[in-house]
Amino acid sequence: MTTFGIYAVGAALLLTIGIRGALRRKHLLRRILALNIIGGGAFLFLVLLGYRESGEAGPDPVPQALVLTGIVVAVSISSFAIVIARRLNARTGRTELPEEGLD
Amino acid sequence: MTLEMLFDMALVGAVVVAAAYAINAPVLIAGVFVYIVFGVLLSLVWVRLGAPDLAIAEAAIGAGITGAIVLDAARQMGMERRRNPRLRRWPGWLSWAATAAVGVIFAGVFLTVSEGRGDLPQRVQAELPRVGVENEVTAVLLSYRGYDTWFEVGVLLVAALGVLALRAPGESPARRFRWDPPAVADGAADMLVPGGILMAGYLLWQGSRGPGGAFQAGAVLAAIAVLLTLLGRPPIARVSDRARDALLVVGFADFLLVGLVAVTLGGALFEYPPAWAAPMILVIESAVAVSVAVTLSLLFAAGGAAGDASEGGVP
Amino acid sequence: MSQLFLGVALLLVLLLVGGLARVLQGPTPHDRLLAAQLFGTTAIAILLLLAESSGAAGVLDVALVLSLLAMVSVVAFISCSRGRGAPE
Amino acid sequence: MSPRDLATVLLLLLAAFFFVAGVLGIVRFPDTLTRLHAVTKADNVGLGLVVFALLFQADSFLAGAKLVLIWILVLIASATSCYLIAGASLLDGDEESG
Repeated sequence: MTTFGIYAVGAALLLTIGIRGALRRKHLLRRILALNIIGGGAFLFLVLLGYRESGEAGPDPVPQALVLTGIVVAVSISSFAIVIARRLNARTGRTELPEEGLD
Repeated sequence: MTLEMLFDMALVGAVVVAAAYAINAPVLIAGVFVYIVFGVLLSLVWVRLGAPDLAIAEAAIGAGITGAIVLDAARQMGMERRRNPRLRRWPGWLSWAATAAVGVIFAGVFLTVSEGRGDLPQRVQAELPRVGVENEVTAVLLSYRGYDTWFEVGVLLVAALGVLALRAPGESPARRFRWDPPAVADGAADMLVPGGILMAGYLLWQGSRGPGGAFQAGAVLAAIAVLLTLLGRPPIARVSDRARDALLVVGFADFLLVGLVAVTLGGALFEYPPAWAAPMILVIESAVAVSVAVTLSLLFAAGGAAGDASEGGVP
Repeated sequence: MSQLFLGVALLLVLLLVGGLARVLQGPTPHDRLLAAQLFGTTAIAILLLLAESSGAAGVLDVALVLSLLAMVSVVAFISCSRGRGAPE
Repeated sequence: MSPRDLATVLLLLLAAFFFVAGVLGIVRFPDTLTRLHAVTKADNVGLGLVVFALLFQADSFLAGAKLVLIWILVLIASATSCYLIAGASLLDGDEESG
């Protein structure tokens, strides 16, 4: 297994764990954490695409730049989501979304 | 099997275990702590993959901003709660089968993609002299893909406006953390704050040559502001609302302005003339760093929920 | 020499995974917090070793940022659980 | 092996010992305050030894100064955090053994 393979499997696992968590957990904070873990998996794979095992040219800077903007956007959007969840909690005492019609 | 590979496997294993714990820990606050550790581990991964720019940003955001935001939210939303309910739309075996299928598909697809073989790195290298910076990531961010980064600064602005719009009536950051921090904490902060400001300046200046840049500098500044907010002296409360709004917008506006200057000098938007590129990029980066710092610290400082102050002291 | 650095770094990663048990067990939030604090220091040590073994630029800066901000999460937890809701 | 390398190896092994002790302590010790004690050993001594070990390999004054600075910052942060955690833990009276 190559270095690329090790991290690629890691990215796949992060995406899977995150998707499962986001779909199965009810607590909103956990769901937001799960979304961030999905983001981490996606970022990992993107950076990996620019990784060069060897060679004179260093790692590809383009995916790195994209992921850098991604990290900053992810933190701002997830803190916005957390504020919404906290307002819901303060208004209704809920920590979960209501689920009418789903059961 | 080399030692490098063993290390990479252990690191990936640690990241995956941390991710699984963060979501599935029985007690919410345990999951939140493990999530903070997850961020730190991810920055180790960026170091291993040759992306120190990302590692610095992840470290500053993960250790300084995300941690404070999620801990504050967990306090409000039941940090000691043990029940960790899950949706039970599907029977257990079916959901596990679906999970395994998703995992296999992702792993299969990722593994068929071989390492990038494009010539992008060479092309980035070839154009560097015309951009005026030596750090390739900074060049991509501010020059080659100026639109992306400009809009990203716009996304930050939108998030900040959203948080401000959702603010509880009468809530001010100055009122959120009212306690008597021990003198030790204040003293340590007095030593760390100048260090942080220095570090941000260094990262901003360094960004044209090595790892660093506007986002890293802004994130470090924001983390320092978060620390001060936690200790009951939020920097954001020291400026008027109008000044705060101006600081929020300055990155977005300045980016566009410099881009338009490039147009008047005969290029396309964000196509800086080579002779002027280096100072123009530094001007953009300085303004963006300020806006990132104010936005990220505001996301924490103004992120409290309505009625927080009346909730009583029992967590 | 660089193999030794990497070996010690590997040991530290494994220790970190083992220590996660304390974050999960608690029993009090302070125990969990303490473990998280230890992981911050461990990560800084790993970064120093990686910086030396790879010689890549900027790795020390990552460690510098982490050490500057090592206190923030702890202060956040303590002030969130203790500093709130003081009567007006 | 030059004397400098030898010093690095010995100091690193000692550092590894302190980190192992710290983690063992945090997993095995019975209550918050004893665990705190274990953590501070790993924090301050373990990282300090790593820094000293690497100082023997530092190739420029700047890199060495950065290493020492990192250690000093961790000392400040660790002392403060442990003080805060100990204080909060005593105030909460959470002495239930784990």
